Amino acid sequence: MSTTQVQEPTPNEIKDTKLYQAWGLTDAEYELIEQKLQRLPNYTETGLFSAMWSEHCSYKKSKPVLKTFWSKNDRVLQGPGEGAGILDIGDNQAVVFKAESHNHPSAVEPYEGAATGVGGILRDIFSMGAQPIAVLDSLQFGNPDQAETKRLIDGVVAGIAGYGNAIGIPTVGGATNFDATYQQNPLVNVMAVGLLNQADLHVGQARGIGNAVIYVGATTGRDGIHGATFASSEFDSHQDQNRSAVQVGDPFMEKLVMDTTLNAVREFGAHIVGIQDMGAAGLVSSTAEMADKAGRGMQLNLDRVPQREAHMTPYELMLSESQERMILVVEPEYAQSIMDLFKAQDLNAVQIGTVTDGKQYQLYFQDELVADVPVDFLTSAPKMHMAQTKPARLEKVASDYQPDLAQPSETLLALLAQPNVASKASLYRHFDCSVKANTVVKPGQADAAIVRIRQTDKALAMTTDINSRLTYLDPFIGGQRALLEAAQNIVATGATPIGITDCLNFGNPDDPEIYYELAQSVAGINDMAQLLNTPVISGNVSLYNETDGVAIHPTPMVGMVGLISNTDLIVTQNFKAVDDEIYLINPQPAEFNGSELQNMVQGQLSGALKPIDHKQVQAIMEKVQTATKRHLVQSVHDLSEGGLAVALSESLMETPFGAQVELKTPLNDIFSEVPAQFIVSVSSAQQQAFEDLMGTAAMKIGKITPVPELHIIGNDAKEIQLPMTQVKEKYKDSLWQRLQ
Amino acid sequence: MYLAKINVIYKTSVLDPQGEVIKSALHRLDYQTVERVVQGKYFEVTFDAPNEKTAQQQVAAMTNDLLINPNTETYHYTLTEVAD
Amino acid sequence: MYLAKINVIYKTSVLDPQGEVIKSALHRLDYQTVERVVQGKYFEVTFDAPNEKTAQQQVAAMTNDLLINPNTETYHYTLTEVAD
Amino acid sequence: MVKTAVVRFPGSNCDEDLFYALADLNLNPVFVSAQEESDLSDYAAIFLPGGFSYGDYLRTGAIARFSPIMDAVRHAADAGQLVVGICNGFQILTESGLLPGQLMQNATPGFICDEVMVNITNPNSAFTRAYTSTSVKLPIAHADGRYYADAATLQELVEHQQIILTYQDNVNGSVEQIAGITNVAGNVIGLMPHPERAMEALIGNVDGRGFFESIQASLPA
Ligand SMILES: Nc1ncnc2c1ncn2[C@@H]1O[C@H](COP(=O)(O)OP(=O)(O)O)[C@@H](O)[C@H]1O
Ligand SMILES: [Mg+2]
Repeated sequence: MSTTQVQEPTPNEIKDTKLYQAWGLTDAEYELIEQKLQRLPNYTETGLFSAMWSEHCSYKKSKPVLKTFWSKNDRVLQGPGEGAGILDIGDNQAVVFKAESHNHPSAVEPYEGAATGVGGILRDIFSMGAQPIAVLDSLQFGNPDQAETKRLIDGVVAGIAGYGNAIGIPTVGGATNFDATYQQNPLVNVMAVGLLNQADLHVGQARGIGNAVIYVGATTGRDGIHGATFASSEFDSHQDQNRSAVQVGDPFMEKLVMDTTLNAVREFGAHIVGIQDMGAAGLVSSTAEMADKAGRGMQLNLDRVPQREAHMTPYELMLSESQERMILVVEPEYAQSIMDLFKAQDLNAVQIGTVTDGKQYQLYFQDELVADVPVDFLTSAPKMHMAQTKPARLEKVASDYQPDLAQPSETLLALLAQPNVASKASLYRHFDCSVKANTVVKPGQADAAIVRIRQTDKALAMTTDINSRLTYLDPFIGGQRALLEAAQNIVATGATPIGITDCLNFGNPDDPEIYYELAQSVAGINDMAQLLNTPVISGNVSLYNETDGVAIHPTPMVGMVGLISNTDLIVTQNFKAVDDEIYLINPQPAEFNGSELQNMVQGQLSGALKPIDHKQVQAIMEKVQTATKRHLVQSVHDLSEGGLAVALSESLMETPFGAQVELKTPLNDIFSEVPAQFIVSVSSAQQQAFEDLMGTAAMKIGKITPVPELHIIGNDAKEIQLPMTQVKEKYKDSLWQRLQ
Repeated sequence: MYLAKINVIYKTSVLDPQGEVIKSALHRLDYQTVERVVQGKYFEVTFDAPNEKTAQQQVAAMTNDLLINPNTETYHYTLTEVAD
Repeated sequence: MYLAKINVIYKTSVLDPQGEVIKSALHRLDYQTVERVVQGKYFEVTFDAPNEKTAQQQVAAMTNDLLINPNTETYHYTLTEVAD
Repeated sequence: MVKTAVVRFPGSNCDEDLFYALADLNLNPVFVSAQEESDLSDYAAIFLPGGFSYGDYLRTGAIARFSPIMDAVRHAADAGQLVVGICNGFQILTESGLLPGQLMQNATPGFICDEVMVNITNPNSAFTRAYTSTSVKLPIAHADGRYYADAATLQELVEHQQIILTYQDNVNGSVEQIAGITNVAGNVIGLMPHPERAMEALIGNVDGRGFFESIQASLPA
C-alpha cells in the first residue's frame, strides 16, 4: 500500500521550482493563471490547469484548424463538441459516431492501451443516450517482420478483442496498414457507432442550479494520472517513466455501466440533465466541461468519490484516468431513484456535488476548500497561433514513376503478398463481428461493413480509411483522397455517404512543417466532405506522434457512415455469376506515384499527385449510387492499393470463378491507382440499362468465367495468366505467415 | 535441472478487476470474512542451468522478458534443484 | 487475519496449450534449456477466521467451491497469519 | 401458449439475438434475471445465452453457476423441461454439473469468430430433429470452446448418444471434435456454436433455424 503522505509543494515552491513546467504548463500560461486568480495557484489547482490546458483536453493548438471543418447540413443534429456527433436517419432515429486515438497508451502497453481505447470510445457513444452497435479499428504498424511489431500486433489485436468481444459490441471493420514510419509509433484509432432514439438524446451539460452531480461506475485509483499531459508530449524511447500512465480496462464493469446508463435514460430521461464520460483528465475535465457548457458553477465534495486506493489526494482524485466512470447531472428529486438503478447492479453511484449559481469551480476535501477557480477560465486554454511552413520535400517534386514490368504475373502475386494488400483475416478473426446478429456485411466481404437496424428496412454502412503515403506526397490531395476512399467504400456497398468522423495523427505541431501538413490535410478532407455532402460531425486529434524527434508521416484517418434505405439495395464485392460482364468505372490515364506498386518496386514514394477533378468525381460517385439503387449491378468494388489487378483478384477471392479481361491500354496500367475508380459486374439482362446510365463513365473490360483462372491481356500483347488457387494462396496466407 | 515456481500479481496500484469480482462471488457464497482477493498467474518452469546462481539470473531474465509485464505486474519465485 | 496463497495448476492429464506456447516463446528468446512450462493461476485471499484450523478448512472450502474446477485442476496453498 | 425464458446473467451479451430468434418462431420469449430466484416451471424451455457472465473472470461460467436463478434451472432440468446453454451458457451448464465435462481455452489460445461446418451426430435429439441435412454451417465466437472430458465420461456420452454436434474441422481442439452435447435424459443441451446468429438470409446464414424448429417441434403443443 502506498500510504506515504508526501507533503505537497506549496504555491511558492511550485512557482520557484517551476514544477508546472514538468506538467506541461508554460511560463506564460502560469503567469496568466496567477494574474486571473490574483494569487498563486495551489498544487491541486496547478494540476487542474495543466490537465485542462493540455493539447489533449483543450485542443489549443489544433483548434484554429479544426474550426474550419464543415459540419452542418440538414441531417446534423449534433456536430463536434460533444461526446460524439449525431446525424438524423429518419423515423426519429439517429446515428451517433466518433473516432478516437489511443496511440501512446498502445505503444507502451499494447493490450491495455487498445482495450481502454475501445472502452473509451464506447462511453462517448452511450453517454449521448445511444446504444453502441459497432466498433471499427484502424491500425498502423511498422515492419511486420520485426519482433517488436509482432508483439505490438498481438497485444493490440488481443486488447481490442478482449474488450469489444466481452462487452458484446461487434467489431465489424477497420484497416490494418504497415509502414516503416510507424515502427516506433504505432497508431491505434478506434471508431464506434451507435443508434439513438432521438427522444433519448443527452448531452454533457450541467444545467439547473441545485441539480445533483452523480458519479457512477468504477472506483478511482491512481491509474493514468496525467494521461492527458502524457498524450500531449513526444515519446522518448529511453524514458520509462511515462509508463505509470497506463490504465487497465474492465469490460464487464463497462457493460454494466453502459446497460444501466441506457436504462436510466429510458426510465428517467427527462430528469437527467446531462451525461458525460470520464475520459482524459477524468473527473476535472468531465465536470468542468459540463459546468462550462451550461454557463454554471459547480461544487464537488471529493471525500465522496469512490476510491480504490487509500490516502488519495485531491490532485490524484481529479486527474486520475481510471476507466469505466461516468458523470450524470440529474434533478435532485430523482437522484436517489437513478442511483438505485446503478446500485442494483452493484455499481457505485454517489452524489459528489451540485450545480451552483455563479461560475466558480470549487472542490472540497476533508472540509477544506482545496480549489476555487472560475470554470470558464479553467476550460479555455489561451489560444495559440501556430506557424506553418511548407516542408522542403514538397518543394522539389520528383519525376513521375513509370513502371517497367517484365513479368506481370509475378508482379501481381508479389503485390497480393504485400502486407498492406494481403488479407487481414488472421487478425480480424479474433474480433467478434457477428454478436447481436445484425451484421449483414462482415470484414472481408465488401469495402465497408454493414449493420442493419432491426424493426426497419434500413442499414448503416461504415468504414475507416487512411492513406498516409498519399498524405506524405501531398497533404492536401492526400486528405482529399482519404475522404474520397472512404466514400468510395461506402458507395460500393449500395449506401449513401452521410457523414464522417476523423482522427488526425500527426507529429509535433510546434514544428511549422508538421502544422502545415495538419492544416493542409484538414483542408483536403474538408474540401471533399463538402463536395460529397458528408459533414464532419466528430473527431479526435493525436499530436506528438514522434519518437526521438522523428515524426510519423501525416496520417489523417477518416471514418465514414452511410445510410441504406432498404437492405435489398446492399451490394458486396464478390462476383456473383458466370458470364456476368465486368466493367471498369471511370477509366483514366494511369498514375503510379504513391502507389503500392511504386512502394514495392522502388521501396520509396515520390512524384506528384494529380489534382482531383471535382466535377468528374462527383459525377462518378452519383452514377455508381444510381446504378446500385436501380439494382443494375451484381457486385461493386472500388480500386485502391494495387489498382485494377488487385481489385479483380479480390472480387474473385471468395468465389469458384475466374475472369477473362482485355484492356485497351498497356498491361502495366492494371496496377495504376487513380481516385474514384470501381469495378462492377453486370448480368446480361441489365447490360443495356447499365450502359445507358453510365455512358462513357464505364468501360466493358471482360467477363466472369467458370474456369478458376485470372487472365488479363493488355493492348501491348503482354498478359497475366494465373490459376486462382495461386492468387488466393498469396492473398490469404502471406501476412499470416509473415507474422508467425 | 531446476524448477522455478513463479507467482505473478498486479502491482497494488493497478486495478485487478478479476480479484474484485471473485471477492464479491465469495461473499455471495457466504465467505463473508474475505477482505481481499488478488488473482495472479503462476508458472512452473523447468530448465537446465550450470549452477544455482546462473539459474536465478535466468529466472529473473525470463520472467522480466516474457512472463510479466513490468508496467503492471510484479513477481516472486522459489527455485529448487530437481532430478533431470 | 489470514493470508492464503493458493497455486492452481491443471492436472497433468489435461492439455495446457498456454504452457506450450510460452515454452516455444522462451525458446525463441534463446532460453533454449527450458524443458517444460506450466501456466496456472495464483490467488491471494486475505480473510478472517477464529483460528488456524478453521482458516485451513475455509481455504480448502473456498478453493473447492469456487477457485478451482476439480475435474481438471489441483492446488496447493500456504497460510500465514497477518496483521489486521 | 408456449412460453420460453432467456436468462440474463450480468455480462450476458447474446441475450437479444436469442430473444429475437425465439420470437421469430413464436416461442414467446421472456427475459429473466439470473440475479433473482424465480420460478421457471411455467417455461417450456429455458435458454442460457452466450456472453461473458461476470466477465468470465476466474473461469468461464464459474461464478455464474452460483447465481440465484440456477436452483430453478436445475429444477427445470430435473422436471424434464428443455434447458439450452449456448456458448457461455454451455460453460455455465458444465460448471454447474448439469452437463458433464468442461470447456477450456482453445487449443490455439485466442478468440475465434468464424462460421464452421458442424455434423449433426444425433439427428433424433430434441434439438436436431427438424434438420433434414446431416451437416450445417454455424457461427462460432469463443476463446474457451475446447470441450474436455475424461475417457470414462466420453464413453458414457457415446453410449447414451449424448454427442449431438461435432466440428468437421476441429477448430478449438475439442475431444472427439465435440461441439454440443446433451445430458443423459436428453433435455439439457450445451453447444458452442451460435444458431441464434444464423436465422436470416439477410445476415448470410439460415442454418440455425433447424435448431429452434426442432425445439419448437419438441415442445408440448
Ligand atoms: N483491424 C481490422 N479490424 C477489422 N476489420 C479489418 C481490419 N483490417 C482490415 N479489416 C477488414 O478487411 C477488409 C479489407 O480492408 P482494406 O484492405 O483496408 O479495405 P479497403 O482497401 O477497401 O479500405 C475490410 O473488410 C476491412 O474492414
Ligand atoms: Mg476499398
